Amino acid sequence: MQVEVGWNGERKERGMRPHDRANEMLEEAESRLGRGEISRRQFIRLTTAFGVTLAAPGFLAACDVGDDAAETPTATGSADGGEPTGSVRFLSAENFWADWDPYQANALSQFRLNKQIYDYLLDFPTGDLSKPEPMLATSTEQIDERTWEFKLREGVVFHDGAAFTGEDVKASIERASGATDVEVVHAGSWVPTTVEVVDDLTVRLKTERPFGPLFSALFNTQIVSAADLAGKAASLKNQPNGTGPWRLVANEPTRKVMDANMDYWAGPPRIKEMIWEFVQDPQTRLSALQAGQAQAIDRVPPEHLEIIESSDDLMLASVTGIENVNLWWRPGRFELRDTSPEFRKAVAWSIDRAALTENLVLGQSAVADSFVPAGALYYEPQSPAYTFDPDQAKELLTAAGVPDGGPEFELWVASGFLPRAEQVVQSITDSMRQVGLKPKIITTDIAGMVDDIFSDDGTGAMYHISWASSGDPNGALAQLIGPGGVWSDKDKRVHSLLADGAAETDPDRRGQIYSELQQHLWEQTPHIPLYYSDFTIGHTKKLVDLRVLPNQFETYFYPASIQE
Amino acid sequence: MLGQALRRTAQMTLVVFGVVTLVFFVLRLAAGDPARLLNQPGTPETIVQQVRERLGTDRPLLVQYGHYLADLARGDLGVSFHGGQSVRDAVLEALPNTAALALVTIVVASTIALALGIAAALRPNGLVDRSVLVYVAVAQATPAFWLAVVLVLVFSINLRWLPAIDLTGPKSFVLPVATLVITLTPVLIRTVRQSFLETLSEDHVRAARARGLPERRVLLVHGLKAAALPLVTLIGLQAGFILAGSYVVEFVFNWPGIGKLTLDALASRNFPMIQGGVLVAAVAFVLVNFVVDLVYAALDPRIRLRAS
Amino acid sequence: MTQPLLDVRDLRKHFVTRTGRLSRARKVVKAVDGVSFTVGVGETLGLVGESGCGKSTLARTVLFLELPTSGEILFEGGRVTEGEAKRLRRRAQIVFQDPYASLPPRMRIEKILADPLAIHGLADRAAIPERVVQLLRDVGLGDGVARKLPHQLSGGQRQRVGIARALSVQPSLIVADEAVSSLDASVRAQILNLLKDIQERQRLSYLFVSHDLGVVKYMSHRIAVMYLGEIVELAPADPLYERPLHPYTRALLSAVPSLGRDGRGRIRLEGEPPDPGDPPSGCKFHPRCPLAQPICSQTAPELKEWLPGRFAACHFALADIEPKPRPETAT
Amino acid sequence: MSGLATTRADELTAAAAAPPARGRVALRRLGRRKGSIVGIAGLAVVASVAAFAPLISPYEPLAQDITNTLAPPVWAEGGSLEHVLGTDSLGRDVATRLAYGARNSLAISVAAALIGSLLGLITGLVAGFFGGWVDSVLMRLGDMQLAFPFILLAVVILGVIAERTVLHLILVLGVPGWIVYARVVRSRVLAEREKEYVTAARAVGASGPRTLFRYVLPSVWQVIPVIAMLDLGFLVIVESTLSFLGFGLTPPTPSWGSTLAEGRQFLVVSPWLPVLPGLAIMFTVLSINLTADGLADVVDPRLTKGSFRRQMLRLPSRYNRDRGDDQPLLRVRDLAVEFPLGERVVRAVRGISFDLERGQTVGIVGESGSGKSVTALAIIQLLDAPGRVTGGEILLDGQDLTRIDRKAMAALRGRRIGMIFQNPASSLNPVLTIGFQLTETIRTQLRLPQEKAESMARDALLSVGIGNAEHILRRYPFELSGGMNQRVMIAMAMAGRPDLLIADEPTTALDVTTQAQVLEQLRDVTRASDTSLILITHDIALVAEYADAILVMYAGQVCEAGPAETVIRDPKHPYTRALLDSLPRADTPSGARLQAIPGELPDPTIVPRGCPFAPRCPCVLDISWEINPELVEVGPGQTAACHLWTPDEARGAAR
Repeated sequence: MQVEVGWNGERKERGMRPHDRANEMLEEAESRLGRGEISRRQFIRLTTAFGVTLAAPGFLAACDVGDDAAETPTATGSADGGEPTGSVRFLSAENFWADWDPYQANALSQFRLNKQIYDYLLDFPTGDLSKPEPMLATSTEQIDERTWEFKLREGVVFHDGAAFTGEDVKASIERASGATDVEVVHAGSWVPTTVEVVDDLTVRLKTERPFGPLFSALFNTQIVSAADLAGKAASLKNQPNGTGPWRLVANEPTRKVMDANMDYWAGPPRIKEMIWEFVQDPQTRLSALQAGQAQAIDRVPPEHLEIIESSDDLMLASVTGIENVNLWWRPGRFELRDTSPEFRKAVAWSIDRAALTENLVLGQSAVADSFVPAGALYYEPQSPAYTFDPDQAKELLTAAGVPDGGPEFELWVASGFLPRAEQVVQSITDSMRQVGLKPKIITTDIAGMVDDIFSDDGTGAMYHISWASSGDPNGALAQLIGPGGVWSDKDKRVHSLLADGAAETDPDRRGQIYSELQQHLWEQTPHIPLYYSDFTIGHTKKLVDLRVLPNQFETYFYPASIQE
Repeated sequence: MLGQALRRTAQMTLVVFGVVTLVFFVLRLAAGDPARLLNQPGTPETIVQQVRERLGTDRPLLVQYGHYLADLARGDLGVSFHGGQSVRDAVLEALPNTAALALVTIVVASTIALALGIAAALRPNGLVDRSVLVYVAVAQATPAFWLAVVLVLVFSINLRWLPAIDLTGPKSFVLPVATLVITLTPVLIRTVRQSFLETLSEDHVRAARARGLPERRVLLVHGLKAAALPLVTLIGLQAGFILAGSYVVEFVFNWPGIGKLTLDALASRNFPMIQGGVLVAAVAFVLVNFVVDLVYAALDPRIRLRAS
Repeated sequence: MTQPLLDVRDLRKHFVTRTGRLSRARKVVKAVDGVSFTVGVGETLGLVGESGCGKSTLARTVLFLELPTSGEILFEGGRVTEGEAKRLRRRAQIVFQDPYASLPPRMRIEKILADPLAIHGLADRAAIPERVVQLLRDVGLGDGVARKLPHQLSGGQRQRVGIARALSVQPSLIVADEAVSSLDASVRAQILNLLKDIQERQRLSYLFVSHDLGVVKYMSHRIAVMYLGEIVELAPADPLYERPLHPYTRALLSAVPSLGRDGRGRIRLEGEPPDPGDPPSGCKFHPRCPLAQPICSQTAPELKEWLPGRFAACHFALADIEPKPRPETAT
Repeated sequence: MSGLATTRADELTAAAAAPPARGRVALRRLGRRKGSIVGIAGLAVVASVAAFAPLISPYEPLAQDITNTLAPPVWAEGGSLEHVLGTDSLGRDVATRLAYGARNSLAISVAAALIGSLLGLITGLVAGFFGGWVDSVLMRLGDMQLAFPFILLAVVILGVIAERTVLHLILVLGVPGWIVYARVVRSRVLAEREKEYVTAARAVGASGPRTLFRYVLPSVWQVIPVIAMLDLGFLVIVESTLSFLGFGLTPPTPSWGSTLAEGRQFLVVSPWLPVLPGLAIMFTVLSINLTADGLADVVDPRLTKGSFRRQMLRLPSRYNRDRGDDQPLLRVRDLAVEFPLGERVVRAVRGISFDLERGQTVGIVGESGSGKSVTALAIIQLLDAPGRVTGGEILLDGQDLTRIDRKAMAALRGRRIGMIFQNPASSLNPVLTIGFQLTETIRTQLRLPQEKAESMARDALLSVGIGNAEHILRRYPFELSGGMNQRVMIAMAMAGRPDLLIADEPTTALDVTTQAQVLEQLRDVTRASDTSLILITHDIALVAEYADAILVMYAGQVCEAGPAETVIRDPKHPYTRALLDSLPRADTPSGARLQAIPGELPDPTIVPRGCPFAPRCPCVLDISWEINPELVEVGPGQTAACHLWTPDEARGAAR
């Protein structure tokens, strides 16, 4: 996931165009990875690029959807009658770093906002990227390895009253994928894709090369009006014009006010007014929820779970996030780690993951058993499940030639970033020290940590951080450990498997590739997977039908309602 | 009088100038490269460089400083690094909220301080005095953030009497103001008590009594007017501080003021926004103290008349 | 006539003050405005005048504790410049009015007395304690005082310490700036006598500054009367008190309440001393002077020797001695 | 927070002024305040916990037990002795964390206060002593720093430091503190620099630095501990606030701030987690502040005095009030006034008696400490606390002023008894116009409407010889000369046409030429309204000229009284005689030698046995050391308290 903040689309030609070859594609993706908005105290996950999903014909057939909007699970709105009522105030843990400039930002906060204002071609109400549901597209069909046809919904209008047509899809996809001559941030998770408008309600997407994670890309690509895209970008920055259930009425730096779109194609939302507001402090968010000044709050930290659970008025919506919180070794900083697999394994055996998830992280967190997060496509649990085994760790350390645990190394943790990160790292170092390892904790904010990771004079050897994704293994891994990724060990096997996975459109073959990759990584242990983190929204019990998904931490208020 | 005004203005400008300069350089020398921080990990140097160009942080420090001052002279505070909103608009939007909070706090705090301070001074070591001093000692030892949290817990969550956060109406003022008042009053009460005690021991108060003036008049006209002077100075300083940084209170109560604005900006290394927030705080500080000087002069003829 | 110990010539000390805390307007206060006098060896020159007349400023300027604006100071025959102030301080000392404020509150008496000796290298380290005891004896204090702090002493004792400090460098001139004004009557006489004794013993010269005419008379051989920065009359003590030449001196003397007099024949001065920052034109005394004539408001009178050894700055210094009393003053 | 920021900036600045007490006196004074004892004890507890943390802590501060997190403290349900104060979210022992936290918090705060005070002391000394541009630059820098929110500066700097150690916090918290100390030190240096001892140091040839360090510094540095103490309390809170905002010590290093900030999120689940460090902070800051208050008291004991509280005398009167028609206007009998000062008592007035007839002027003469002013204040019942009348009676037209209630006494002031004071400028309210104060007085005393009072005010000024009354009424006291102010005071005091006017050293602050004017004015107005006058002065010559009768006081007693002329011409008491002989006068012939009174004035806290003047008396008798002489008649209307005049055997025996 990339973020581009305040970017005005004036970027110069970066000199390198995408090519067919997978490695080059990955390098390109890597080069576009960036422009990321990172800040302390935001719970944004530094998600990587979107996965390459190969959609097989069989799958297509399976998920071919009918025309009838009423059958779709999302199109329930206020169809059962009644005017939208009430107001929902949602307190976000993450600042709104970006503006509304389409495809120029991939801040998590911006995706979550876009979801309320814009519609997408497909919807993934279960969070499973292999199970699309209709949204602006009523059906889809893969024509060949590079060509996809979508039937579009009829009678949809933008907030400004203009009718939705295939031209809008064309403008949107071509812009987002980088096919038109405009450089956008989203292009980093696409391959250039041209769109042929067959008729008003039929479009054909043609990817420049076989592109596995297409659905993952569509998951992130809101459909913007062609007229808007052709006009001045400046107005779109402040006045998003979507087809979604809400329209933006106030655009303040830390507060976004939205009004119900009474003409929404699936029926008007049942909540009249929605306010998204950034509140940095978890205790303040909780207080507001308890005092009835907010109806939903973001990122409930573990220590507050019990308070909400035990409350008569409040409840939790919790999922296991598609992100793995790892201890990431930074290659090139700590020689022992770079050269000794035994040492790496010894570290893996020195951590009590179960205790961490049971006692510290709590919620829906689960012990990590693969480099591909649970909930993502093609996830396969690996063995052995590393546990805290001091004897084995010490044995491995001796094998690595450092029975005393080796030299001191820096372990960085960002405060206010991941839930209870500091405690987790303190606990980890405690157990590491028991086997003789000598981690030295450096606590900083996320900005300082990222600066240290990527600058040449950084000093950290290991970082406690996570990278979230939409749910495709390509996104979870390619830019981290692919060629050019800072976490990459230049392992040729890893690189070629990643390239194959992105370019493969057949799900089974793709599955095999990622299976092999997961096994290989588990064996090499280039980094230390810890757990799949918890994503929990707290809200009043009066708020029903709230959709909380692990993919990009989607929090969708349609067709939720406030009960009296 | 004109010369005096010019002189004061020059002094104030100098102070504000010093403050913004300090912030400018502290941020740029200490806070790292915002372009790097704004970009996702692994971003190629070329892109980072473009961001630097866009933000203007690629230029030599002194050139940046010159541009900053030139913009400032035109009243342009720049645009936010995130989202491109005008810093001036953001600051001007936040300012009234902080000012309202400060104003209410000052009125409440000085009223309480006058009442308690005088009550304590009238009978030194009496029951009232001792109770007030206990309050002063305890209130002074209470961390503001801790107090704020406890107040919210009791009055908003358990009793549900008052809003926990935000500025939504008159009720919203109660808890933030209470927090600030409890942290402010110890100083004010001590000052009032002290200056009242001092005034009461002055010759002219004794002389007023010797002339047979009623005790109430001695206290309220002769004592209070002279005792009010140090309070005015102190309140001025306090007002400056509240305006400049009720950071904790705004943070805890999600109060949309300058303090929260600045803290949020600091968290995201949003230099223009931080600079804007600090600038407003510094200007507020010097202005308030200027006003205090005027009030002081109005109250004290010795200053008013000698100056003219 | 032998060379005087101190010869002050046309000394001026002007202060520039801002008129208000915030204001820029400036005002020049001529605290000492063209003063000349001499002090002979072993002589006491009394300097008398009311508050604000500049007598204390003059005393300090003579010792270069304030830098003169203009004029010359010759001491022991040599011209004193700013750079030679330290040499001057080796030979000329000062005793202050306030025995509470003029001693460093945190220093033991022995230290206070030893410090000047150390500064000027006047005694070996080993000899210092002995010298301190000697100094204390000279001013009538016992050894026990040496270990005490100023606040443990009475006012009289403190002033003795102040005198001992002045004596420590064995000066030839001591400026006594209201040295007994803050002492109670019964103690004041002790100190005055002590000063006289020391003068006899050590052949010191005094510049004795006071507002108290009785005290000045008692101490001084000659007396200078100051009014608004200028010397208006300078004469030996007895004749000055018997027949003052300047109307101001006359008024001053007659204002002093004295035992056995009921105040009849007192000259009542009108008004109050003018603002030294804005003195009247001509003779500075003319607005209050019972003898004032038109010329007084135009021409400032010189300090002239009207009678042998008796100087006065008045156009009509001999008005009541000469046979023509002017009708205006007859009432 | 903001309140405390100001605490640092300003309140502390006001914390100290007068030269502080020293050594044992200081300790004793400190010890007298219960608050400071509690404070010091509290600090001692905290300091020993910090110092002995490794010894008293049952666990290692970083030792975790992830299986036993959030254990409640021993008194709560489920608590156990294993973890007396429970455990935190990592299962660490809270008691241990707090003990070690005390270490870090105190180390940071103490070191920061030290750094701040040291920097401030140096800069303050330099700025104050050398003045000029150095001063300007330093003070403008200080202004900037005050205008710059302290917390923000700390946050900006700490926010970019990856690993915040104790040292970082010490520097960030300590260095900005300089300005507080510097301001105080500077203002004190400025005050000290004006004092004569500094000039004296220069006069004996001391160089600038020598003067600064040997003379000025010792008088200035005492304020530092007081400010540092208050600063310390502030720093403890700031440290915790920074932790709260996320800029405190890098975990897992414990400090109270970080434990509190970590614990804050558990406010509802495990309230003790934030409550305990919060209490520790409060306890410490409270102790610090109490100690600081005590210290400030030692440095500047202003707080305890200065109030006015009259107490009615409850002893029964020994005198019969029904005295018929020969009652004088004022009759003072056996008046005693005491000032309890700690364990000592100043017996300022020890049983004096005198009568004052209507229209008469009595001069009370005495040196400092003789009790003359206290007598005056006792008569008008305006003694400063803790002074109080402890015996005797003051009869005004037969009414005992020491035994009437506050209201009745207030009603007498101004109307029956007026008083004017030594320093006319400070006896008028500096921020109110002459007109306001005069009119207010007239309205109060004569119960007149405003307009009438205003015209009366003009007349009152005219009556004391102020011609341009309209102009003067609009002025403030500071705009007038001393003589003019004193006339205004006389006009005010006389406005109510009192029967008795007390003038306490009315001309001491005035020049000799003005003195004559004012005294004559005073005589004229009192004569005109047949007002009795008590003229209190140290100048016996003044009394000779202006009073009918004279009362010579020494050590709280009357030693001689009688018609002024007689007493001065033929003084009977050795003290009166010596006083007259020791006076240098304009008519003293040159060459004459003054008869000095040997010795010093007596210590007012020590009640002498026998005659108080005995140690200095040239004609002291054996009995003088034993028995305090009574006032006896020594001539027509003349009395003296001296054994020389006691009629019988005592005198004979001595001669």
